Amino acid sequence: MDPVIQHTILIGMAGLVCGALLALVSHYFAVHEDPTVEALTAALPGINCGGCGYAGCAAYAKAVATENIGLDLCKPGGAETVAKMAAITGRTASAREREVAVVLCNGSRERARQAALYNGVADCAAADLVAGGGKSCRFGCLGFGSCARVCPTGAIEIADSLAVVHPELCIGCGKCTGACPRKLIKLVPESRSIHVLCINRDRGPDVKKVCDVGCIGCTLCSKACNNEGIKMDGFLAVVDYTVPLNSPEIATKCPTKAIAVRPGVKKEAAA
Amino acid sequence: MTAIRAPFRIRGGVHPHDSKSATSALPVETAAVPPRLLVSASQHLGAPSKPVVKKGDAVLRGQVIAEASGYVSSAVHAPTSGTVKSVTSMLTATARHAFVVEIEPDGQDKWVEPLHPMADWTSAAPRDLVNRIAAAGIVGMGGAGFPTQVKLSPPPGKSIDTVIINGAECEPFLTADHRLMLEQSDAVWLGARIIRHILGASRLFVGIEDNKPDAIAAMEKAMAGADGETGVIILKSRYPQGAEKQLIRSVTGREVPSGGLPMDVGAVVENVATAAAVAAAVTRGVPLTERVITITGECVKNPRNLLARVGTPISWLIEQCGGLTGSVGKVISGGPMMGVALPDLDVGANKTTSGVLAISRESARQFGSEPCIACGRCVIACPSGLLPCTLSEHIEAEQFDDAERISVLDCIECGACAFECPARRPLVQHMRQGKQTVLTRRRAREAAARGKEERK
Amino acid sequence: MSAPEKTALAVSSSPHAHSGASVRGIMMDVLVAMIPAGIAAFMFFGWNAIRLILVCSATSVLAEWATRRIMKREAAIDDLSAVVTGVLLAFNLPPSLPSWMAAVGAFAAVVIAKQVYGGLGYNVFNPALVGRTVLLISFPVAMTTWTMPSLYCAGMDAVTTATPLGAWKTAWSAGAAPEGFFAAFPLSGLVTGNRPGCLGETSAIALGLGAIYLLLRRCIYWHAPAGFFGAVAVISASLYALDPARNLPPAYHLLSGGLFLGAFFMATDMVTTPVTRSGQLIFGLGCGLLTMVIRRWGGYPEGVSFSILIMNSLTPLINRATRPRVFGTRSKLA
Amino acid sequence: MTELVLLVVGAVLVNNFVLHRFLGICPFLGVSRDIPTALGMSAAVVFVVTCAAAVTWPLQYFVLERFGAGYLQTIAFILVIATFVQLVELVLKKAAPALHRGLGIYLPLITTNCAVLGVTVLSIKKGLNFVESIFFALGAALGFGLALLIFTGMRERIARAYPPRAFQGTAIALVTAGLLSLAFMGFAGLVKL
Repeated sequence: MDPVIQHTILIGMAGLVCGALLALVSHYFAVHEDPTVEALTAALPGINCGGCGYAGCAAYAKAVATENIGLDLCKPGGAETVAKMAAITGRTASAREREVAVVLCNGSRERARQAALYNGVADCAAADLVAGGGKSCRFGCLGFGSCARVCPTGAIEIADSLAVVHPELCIGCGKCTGACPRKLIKLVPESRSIHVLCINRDRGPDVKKVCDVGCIGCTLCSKACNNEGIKMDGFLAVVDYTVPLNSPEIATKCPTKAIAVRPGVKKEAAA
Repeated sequence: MTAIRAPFRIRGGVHPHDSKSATSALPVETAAVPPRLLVSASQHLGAPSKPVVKKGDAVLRGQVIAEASGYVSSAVHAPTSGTVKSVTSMLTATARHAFVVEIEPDGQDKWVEPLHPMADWTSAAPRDLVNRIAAAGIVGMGGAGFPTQVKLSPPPGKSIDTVIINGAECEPFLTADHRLMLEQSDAVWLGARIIRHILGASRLFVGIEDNKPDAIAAMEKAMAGADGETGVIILKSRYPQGAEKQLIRSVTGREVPSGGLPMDVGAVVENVATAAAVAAAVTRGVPLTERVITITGECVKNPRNLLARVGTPISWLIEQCGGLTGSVGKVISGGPMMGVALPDLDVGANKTTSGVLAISRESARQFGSEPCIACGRCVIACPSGLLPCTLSEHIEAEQFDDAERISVLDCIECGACAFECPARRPLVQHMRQGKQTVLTRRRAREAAARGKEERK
Repeated sequence: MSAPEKTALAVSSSPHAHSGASVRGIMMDVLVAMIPAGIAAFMFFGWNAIRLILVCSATSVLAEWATRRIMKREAAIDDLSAVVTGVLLAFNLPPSLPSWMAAVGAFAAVVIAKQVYGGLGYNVFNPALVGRTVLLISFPVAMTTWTMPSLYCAGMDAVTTATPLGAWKTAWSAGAAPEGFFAAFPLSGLVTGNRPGCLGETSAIALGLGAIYLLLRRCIYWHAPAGFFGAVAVISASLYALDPARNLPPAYHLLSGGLFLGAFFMATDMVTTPVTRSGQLIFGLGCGLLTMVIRRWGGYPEGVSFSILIMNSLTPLINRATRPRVFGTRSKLA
Repeated sequence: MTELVLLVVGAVLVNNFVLHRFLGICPFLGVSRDIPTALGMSAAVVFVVTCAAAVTWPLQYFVLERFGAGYLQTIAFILVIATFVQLVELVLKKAAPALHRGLGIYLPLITTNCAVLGVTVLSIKKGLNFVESIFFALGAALGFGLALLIFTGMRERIARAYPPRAFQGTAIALVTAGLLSLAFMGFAGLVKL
C-alpha cells in the first residue's frame, strides 16, 4: 500500500479512537446548562456593576431564569435590556425610568468650613472615622473620592473636595451610594433636574455655622410649591422624586442656594 | 496575701516613654463647676441614651437627664443643679456627634432627692445591686464605656470565677487611675468586692503595672486581710498591658476566644475608677457624675489631676491648668496611644475621658504615605498576632475579603503597630476602616441571604 | 461650636505617639554597620575598594534620582536606600572590576530591581544582588577575576588568583584535590579578611561587628542569619563527615565566600524577606540549603547570592505559611 | 534510580521549562492570580504532561516509527494531547466547577501549550526510555508547577506594587519572571545531562 494512504489511515484511526474516548467521557460527565441563562447573560450589558444586587450579570441572569426575579433590575441596560429579557423568558415587564446618581451636598472647600487639619488616609470611610476628616459639617461630602473609585464609568469627579456626578456618564448602578460613608448619594430619575443639595438635619443656625450652602430649614421652597415636590423633613427640605416638579425658579427662592437646577439627561417632558 | 508577679506576659507590645512624671505625684484636686456643662447622652458603648429634659427645665444634681434606651445603654445624670439651656446634636469628646444637654449651673449644686445609701451590701441580692449600678449610670471608665450593669449580668450558663480590677493604666501620660488607687484605695477595694459579690466569683485580682510601686503598696494595704483568693498582680510595664483581653491573659493565662467576650473564659474586667464608682453608687447611692481626669502634655502650662464633673468642657479644664502654651498641634481626649484627637475644644468631658493631652505641633504624629518596607516590626509589636503591614496593604488596595481572611476583625486598635512603623503608615486607621467595611459587608451579605430566604 | 479657633488643631487617627523610627534611620544604621567591612576592604584591597564603593553608590543615587524624575514621582533619595544598595553592590564585586561595569550593575540594581516596581518597599528581589547577578551573567570573566589582597596597599600590582571556594571547585572539576589549599588559605585569613574575594565579603570579623551593631539596634533579627549559618554548618559538617577528602571542612564553608555578608546584610534585607520571625528562620534555612547545593553540586563555586534571590522569590509564600497564631484562636490553620 | 532522580531534579530546577526553556509562558502569566487556581493549573499540567508522555512514547516507537511515519510526530502528538486536555476539562467541569471557572480559558490552552508538546518531543529527542520519559515529564510538570506557584506568590505582591504606568500589568510580571529566571540560573551546572 502507498505509505501516504497507510499513514492517513493511521492518523485517522488514532483520531477516531480519541474521538470515541471523548464522546464516552462527555456522556458520563455531562453537565446540564440552562440555555436561557446563557441567552439572558448575553442580553445583559456584561459590565458586572452589581447594581442589581447580584454578583455580576451572569448571577442575575441565573436568578431571573430560576427564581422568578424581576426583569427590571438592570439599571445600565435600561429598557432595551428589559425588552430582550422579556422576549427570552416570555414574561412581560416594563422598564423603570433610568436613574442617575446625585451627590446631595454642595459644600466644597470654600463653601463648607473645616474644623481641623486632617492627617491620615485619603479615603472617605477612613476619614469619617477620624473626626469626620476635620470637616465641620457632619453630613457633608468629605471629598476623598471613595465614590469615584468605585464608579465603573468614571462618572464622578472630585472638584474642590466635593464629589459631583456627571449624569451623562452615570449608568445608575448605585455602587457609589454604598461607598459613601455619609450616605450622601441618591439615585434619582434621570429626568429630574431640581435637587436640594444638602442632607444636614440640624437647625438653621447650626447649619449656618458649618456651611454657606446648607439647607437651613427656612421652608421657603416647600411653601413655594405647596408642599408638592419639596417637603420639609424636620429642619431639612427634601425633594420628593415621585412627584413632578417643573419650576426651576424654585431654586431662586432658596436663601442659601442649597437648591440646584441641574439639567437632566432627558427633558422632563419625556418622562 | 502578697502582691505577685503576673504569671504571663503579653504577646508583642511596645514600650513608649511613659511621660507620667508630670502628674503622677500631684494629688487629685477638685475642679470647680464650670459656667456651662455639655453633657453627652452617648457616653457609652451601645444605644445612645434618650434625653428626657428639654430646654428651660430646672435640673438637680443626680437627676436623670437621659435614660437608657435599650439593654446595652446607660442613664445619664445631671452633674450639678441648674437650668437646661439646650438639647442639641453636638460634637462630643469622642469626636463624634451626639445629643448634648447643655446645662447652666445655678451654683447651688443641690442633690436631687434623699439618696439611698446601703449599709449592708453583703446581704443584698446581686440583682438589686446590679439595678443600683444601672440606675447610677455607671459605664466602664477605662475608655470603652461598656455599660457596667451589662457586664455584671452574665447570661445564664456563663459562670464567672475571676474578677480583675484593671489598674494597669498602660497608656503613657495618664495618671488618673494611678492617683485614684493611691488616694481612694479603700473605695476601689470596696467596689471590687461588691463586683465579686454580684458575680459570685471566687477570685479577685487587682492588676497594676510595675511602674507604679506606690499604687501597688496602697492597694496591698487596702486589701490586707482580705478573704478568699485575692491579691495584687504586678504586671510588666508594657503597652497594651491594660487592654482587657491582654490583661486577662497576663493574670489567668486564659485567652478570650477570637470574637468572644471575657465572660467566655469566666472573667470580668473592670477599671479601678469603675470599681470606685460602683462603691459610691452602692454604699452612698450616688450616681456617676464626676471622674478624675489627667490634664497633661507638653502644651499644658500646669498639668494636673482634676476631679471634674461629667460634661465639663475640655477647654475649661485646660483653662484650670493655666491654659495652653506653645504651638499646640493636637489636643487628645484620652491617652496618646488610643485617644481621640479633638477638632474642637468646646466639647464636654465624658464618663470615659481619662485624660486630656495637648501636644505640640512638633510632636504631633504625622502620618506619611511611604510604602511599607516589610520590616516586620508591627508583626512583632502586635499583641493580637496579626500582620498589620499586610492587612494595611490589603485595605489600601481595597481587598477587604483578603483582610477579613487574615483576621482584621481581631485587631484591638491598640496602636502598637503604628507606634513602631518606621514608614509612619496610618496602620490603625487602615484597620478601623477595614473592620468597619468588613462588618458592613458582612451585614449586607446576611441581609441578602435573609432576603433570599424570604423569597423562597 | 463657638470656640475662638486661634490655631486649627490637627486630627488624625490614634496612636498619637511614635517610636521615632524612620526608614532613613534604619538605612543609616545599615550604612554605619557597613563601615567596619568598608575599612577592611580598604585595608586589603586598597583604593579599588574606595573606587568601587564610590562608583556604585554614586550611580545608584543618580539612577534613583533620574528614574524618579522620569516617573514624575517624589524624589526618594533622602531615604538613603539607594546608597545602601550601592555600597552593598560594591561589597559584592571583585576588586579589579572596571568602574563602568560596576556602574552598569548599580543601574540594573536600582532601576530594574527597584524603581520599575515603584521604589523602595515594592521590590521583590534584593536590588544589590540583582545587580551582582546581572553582572555575573553578563561579564563572567571580569566578575570572577580575583586579586590577592595586599595589606595596607603594599604592592599595588594586582596578582590574579582564585577565591578559596573557586580554587576548591576548579581543582575538583579537574578531578584532583587542590595542592596546598590549606596552606594558601589559612583560616586566620578568612577571619580577618586577608583572602581573595569580593570587596566586602572577606572579613568575617568586620562583618560580624557590623552585624552586632544591627542586632543591637534592632534593625535585623537573629533568625535569618541563624538559619543561614545553621543550615550551612549542618550540611557542610555532614558532607565533611561522609567524605573528608572531597568536601571542605565546615569552617571553610562558613567563613569563605559571601556567607557573612549575605547572611547578615542581605538575607536580612527588610523588603525582600519575610515579615514574621519564624518566616525569617525558614528563609535563612532555605538560603543555607540552596547555598550548599550550589556550592557542592552546582556549576558556580559560590551560591549565596543565587540562594538569597531564589528565597526572595519564595518570600510571599513563606509569609503566607508563617502567619502567627491570632490571639484567641486555636491554630493558625483556622 | 539515581539517574531518574537527577532527571527530575534537572527538569525541575536546572532546565526549568518556564524559567530556562521559556515554554508555557501563557498559562504562567495567565493563571498566576491566586494560589488555589495556580495549584489547580499545576495539577492539571502534571496530569496532562505525564499522561501525554506515557501515550506519546509508545505512539512514537510502536506506531509512528514502525510505519515509518516519524515525520507525523507533531500532528500525532498534538492529537493525543488535545484529547487529554479535553478529557481533563470535561472531568473538571463536572467534579470541580469552581476550579474549572478559575482556570477559564487557560485549560483549553494547554492543548496548544508548547510546554506539553515540548516535553514529549524533547524526551523523544533525548532518546529516553519509557520510564525515563515519564519521569522527565513529571519533573518538567513539577518544575512548571513550582515556577507557577512561586510566581503566583510574587504576583499577589506585585499586584500591590506601584510601578510606573508603562510597566503596569503584564510588563512588570514579565520583568519579575525575568528576574526569577535570573535567580534560577544559579542552578546551572547542577545536573549535567
